[in-house]
Amino acid sequence: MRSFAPVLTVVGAIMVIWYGAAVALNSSWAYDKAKRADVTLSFSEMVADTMAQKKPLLPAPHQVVAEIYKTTVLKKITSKRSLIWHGWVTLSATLLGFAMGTGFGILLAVGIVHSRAMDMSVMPWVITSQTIPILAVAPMIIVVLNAVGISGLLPKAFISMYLSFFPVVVGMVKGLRSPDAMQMDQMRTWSATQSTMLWKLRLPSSMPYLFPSLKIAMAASLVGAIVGELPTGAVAGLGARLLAGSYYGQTIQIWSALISAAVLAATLVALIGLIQNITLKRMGMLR
Amino acid sequence: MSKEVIIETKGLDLTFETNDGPVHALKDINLTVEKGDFISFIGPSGCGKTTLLRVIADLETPTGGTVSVNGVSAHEARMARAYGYVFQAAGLYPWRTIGGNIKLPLEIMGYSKDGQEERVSKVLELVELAGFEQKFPWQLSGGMQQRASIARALAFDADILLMDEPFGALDEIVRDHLNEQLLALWARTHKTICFVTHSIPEAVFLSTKIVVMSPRPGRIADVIESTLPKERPLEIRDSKEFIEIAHRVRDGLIEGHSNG
Amino acid sequence: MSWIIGALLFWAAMWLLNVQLSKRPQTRALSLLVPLIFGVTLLVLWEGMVRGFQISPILLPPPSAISVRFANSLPILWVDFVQTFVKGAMSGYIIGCGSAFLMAIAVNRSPFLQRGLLPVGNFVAALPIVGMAPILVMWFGFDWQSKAAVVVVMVFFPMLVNTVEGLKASDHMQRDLMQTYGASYWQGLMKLSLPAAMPFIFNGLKICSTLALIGAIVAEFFGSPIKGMGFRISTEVGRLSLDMVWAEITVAALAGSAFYGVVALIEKRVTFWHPSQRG
Amino acid sequence: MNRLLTTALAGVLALGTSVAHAADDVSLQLKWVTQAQFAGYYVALDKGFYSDEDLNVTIKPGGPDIAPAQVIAGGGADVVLDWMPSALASREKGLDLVNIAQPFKTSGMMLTCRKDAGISSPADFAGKTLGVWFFGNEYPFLSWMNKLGLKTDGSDGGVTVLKQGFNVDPILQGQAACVSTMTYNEYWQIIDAGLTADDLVVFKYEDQGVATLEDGMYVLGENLKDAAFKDKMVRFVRASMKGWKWAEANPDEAAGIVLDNDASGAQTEEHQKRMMREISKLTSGSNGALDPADFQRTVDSLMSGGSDPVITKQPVGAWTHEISDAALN
Repeated sequence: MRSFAPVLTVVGAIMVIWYGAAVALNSSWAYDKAKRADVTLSFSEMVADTMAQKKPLLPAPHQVVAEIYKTTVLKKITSKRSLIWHGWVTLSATLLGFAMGTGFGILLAVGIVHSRAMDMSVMPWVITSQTIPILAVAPMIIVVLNAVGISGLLPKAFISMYLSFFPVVVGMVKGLRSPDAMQMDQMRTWSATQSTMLWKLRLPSSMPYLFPSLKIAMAASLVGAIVGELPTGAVAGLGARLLAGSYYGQTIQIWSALISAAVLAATLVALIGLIQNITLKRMGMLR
Repeated sequence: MSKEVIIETKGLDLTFETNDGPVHALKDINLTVEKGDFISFIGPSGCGKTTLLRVIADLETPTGGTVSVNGVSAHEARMARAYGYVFQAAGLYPWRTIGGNIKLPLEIMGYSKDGQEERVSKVLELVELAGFEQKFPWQLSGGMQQRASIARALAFDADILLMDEPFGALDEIVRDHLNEQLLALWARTHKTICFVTHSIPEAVFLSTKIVVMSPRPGRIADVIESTLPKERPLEIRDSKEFIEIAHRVRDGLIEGHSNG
Repeated sequence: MSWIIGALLFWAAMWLLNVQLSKRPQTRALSLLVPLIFGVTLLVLWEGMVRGFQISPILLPPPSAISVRFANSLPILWVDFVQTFVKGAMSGYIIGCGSAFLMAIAVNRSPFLQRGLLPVGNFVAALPIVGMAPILVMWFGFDWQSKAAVVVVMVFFPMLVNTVEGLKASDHMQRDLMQTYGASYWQGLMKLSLPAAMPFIFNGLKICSTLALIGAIVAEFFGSPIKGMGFRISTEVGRLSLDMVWAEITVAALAGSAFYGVVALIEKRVTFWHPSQRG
Repeated sequence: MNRLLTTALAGVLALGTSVAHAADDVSLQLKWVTQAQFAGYYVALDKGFYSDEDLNVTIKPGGPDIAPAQVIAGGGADVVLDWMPSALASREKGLDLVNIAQPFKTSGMMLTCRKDAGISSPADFAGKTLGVWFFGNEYPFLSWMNKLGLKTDGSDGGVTVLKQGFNVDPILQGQAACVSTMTYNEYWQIIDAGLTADDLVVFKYEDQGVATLEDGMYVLGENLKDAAFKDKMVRFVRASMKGWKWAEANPDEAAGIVLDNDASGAQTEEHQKRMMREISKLTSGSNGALDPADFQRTVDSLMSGGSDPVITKQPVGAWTHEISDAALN
């Protein structure tokens, strides 16, 4: 309970600010409308109006919640209007991209740790790669992949991978180098091969570094999937919901897609946290 | 003719509330420290010797009894900067030079710039670190770092020096050397020193009074007044007198343990 | 075909050269030269593949065409750079990181707020903030202010979480020491907490430096005046001037890397004492 | 996944009916997201007009950052829908796009302005902020401004151009005096948002004499040398036009079909029905064949750009009647 009270307080404060901002931002439209209809609004009427506009500048929280409820619980999962369906589309690209990014990141890190040439030449470019605005490249990636006959889930997953491999490389290079000189020397006294050292020492000791990186990678991967859905047109997925919502000024839809994406991200990150706890406990790295 | 009382505790009690229930750390501690004393607290780990030092320093608040330092409460004494404190580890700031670290308390206490420089060079000489002012802590050995942290505690005008196992992590040779230096320093500065240790020879070699503590709950088992002279070369540790006092301390420790 | 084989051979040769170079004792020049050779190799490989496979310049222009376009379009690139990087990204970065820093200091005094804000902050930091871009463009207009706003929102929480984490980084003993000096809260903050937090703060600043430019560019996709890197990229893709698009991407990569480099350099200066920097 | 299943099913059915040969695959890249603007193709797919012609058609929705010309250059589609100015500009970049059919006779593009921003005629544009779509859609606007003698680079006496996102917010928020709208889409979003027709002034490109041909079907010129491809296109155009005419006759059902095909689930029935009616007005004048006079008018308008024309030389071979003639006669 001790840890819930502060969180609830902060969330409560955000809600209050949100409602206040909704009234403030939406009021001008309410007054505008009233002026054109030649009626004067009392304050309470104005507030009521700001809470119930169809396309508000900032929808009130309960409008978003109602929209999410309507598009998750009340719609069949297979329906194209179901947020769960769209969430699934995004999730599948996210997970595929995450898996590819993690695999690629770990391979790259292993290479960097074992080869000085790779360490010196590749590492600076890994950092540079993240300064390229991926959204700018995303449509081109998709078109180029299309040209070689890859379409659908994979192009989005590639963008996810592009964003998610970076934290994994950085974390794993640190982790694979974390065994200290004594532990390495110990291995050498047993004349262990490079690969034995990797499997028996480097990889196990990198676990505490791997999981925090995975959390960041997962969040980045979700951003990648959503970004990948933005320019490829409003086909399906949370990104497409965002885009279509923006295109038709459906702010409530934008916010509900955003919040769902946030919940998805939080769930995925929490899941990794859970796996982290179990793994590290088994390995005796967690008290 | 009685000497001035510097630290006095009456019926001191401290219970920590932990997740596993209350832990009785200190029980009914009555202690008097007089001016110029060198007091050692000795006992097995968990006997509350560090806690007692922290209560005197107002880093912990007792749940019962009173502490007075320099005739005022421990809190007032801390605010009046009545003591210097040396921790188990040197705890120097890595981003400050040795000189900068020693200046730290002076800056906080608002000493003038010139005064700061003067004191830094004075205390660095006291701990034999002159010339290391511009070095960073991580460029020094462990023993040198600990000496710098003692210098930091000496830099301002406090008559009391509280030391919590300051040499615990050092090897014996360095430790012997620092013990000698500490005695010389004490003789020169006439400070009152409270010193926590778990080494019997160290306690006997340094102290005028040895407080033997026993665990669960932490309490005073015995107080032994040292009969050794003020001038103590290292060889004194081979003297009969020294061995006798050490025996008494050991007996006190064993007795306290079996009673506990 | 000869282009492809040539490029692959060049790749192999340069890689061998790099392997040899990296075995030498490490010097400053060498640690710049090796990645540079690798970068050039990538470009040559790219050029060779584009020419060898005769990839349409509408899909992927060769680096030579991009560099020609780059050299010929400096004034436009400069205008876009100022609009997006200087006005959008930098102002957003400064405002966002600055306010997050102040917020962290405010929160630092209250353990209650810390316990409440950190989980929420972590949650929001994991949010696809990019999705807020259309909303913020709607609120703050189409000029650079809305781009700065997107950047502010993007960098705020990573910076906040890192700074709060950092302010807790000083160890118990050091805080006790401050207590024994009877130091005030502000003295403790200035002399202990802030210096000890610097590695974390710079970690946040580095993360945010890559986020800032991406945020500013992405926001321009949702409405902008007719200048800016994001505007140019999206418009020129529509006009099939892919060489111009890649020229802008080059600017973005250069600016982003330089920005990151500057922050890393300042970090080296400020946190010289940290084990990771002593190396 | 659903679509994959339906196409697979359709494939199986096609196999069942005509075991002799498999249906020919055709993929169509739309210019924008799934909406009634493309009703004809969805109707043709849904009503089986394509499978009647032994075609297996895949419709790929577009989006704000999908350049159809780039997609076709990358081999991602056989046919793309594009606007004539953008297609001609791509031709100048070396991409051999050829118009094979033109279902849209009239342009739906217009500039919608707020009266309270002080605009009643194009003469009032100077000094105002105008919202424009880019991504290849800016050419008609630029040639119009050229005709009016207004500078678009932000210099004095000209207009301030704002790159409009994919919505009409700038006019609602008062950030722009005018925004680009289509008669069938964005205009109604402004109305839906609460502004009334009385609050607005509209300038149709058609009325201003700067209209260009929208949503034509384009293929790569080199493909047209292949007889089999040509035959496929003839069947495709025939089925598509059948779809268009069906959609014109049954607008509500057509809108329903579009909604069924909208994977984003963001479209509303009301909006799509209305859009379908507006679209019908634009397609009704066309039988699918490109009117060379319309083409020439577009070209002239694009080349009149003074110092900065959209295209610099008279395009040759940018359209053909070969396919539409074979399809429609």
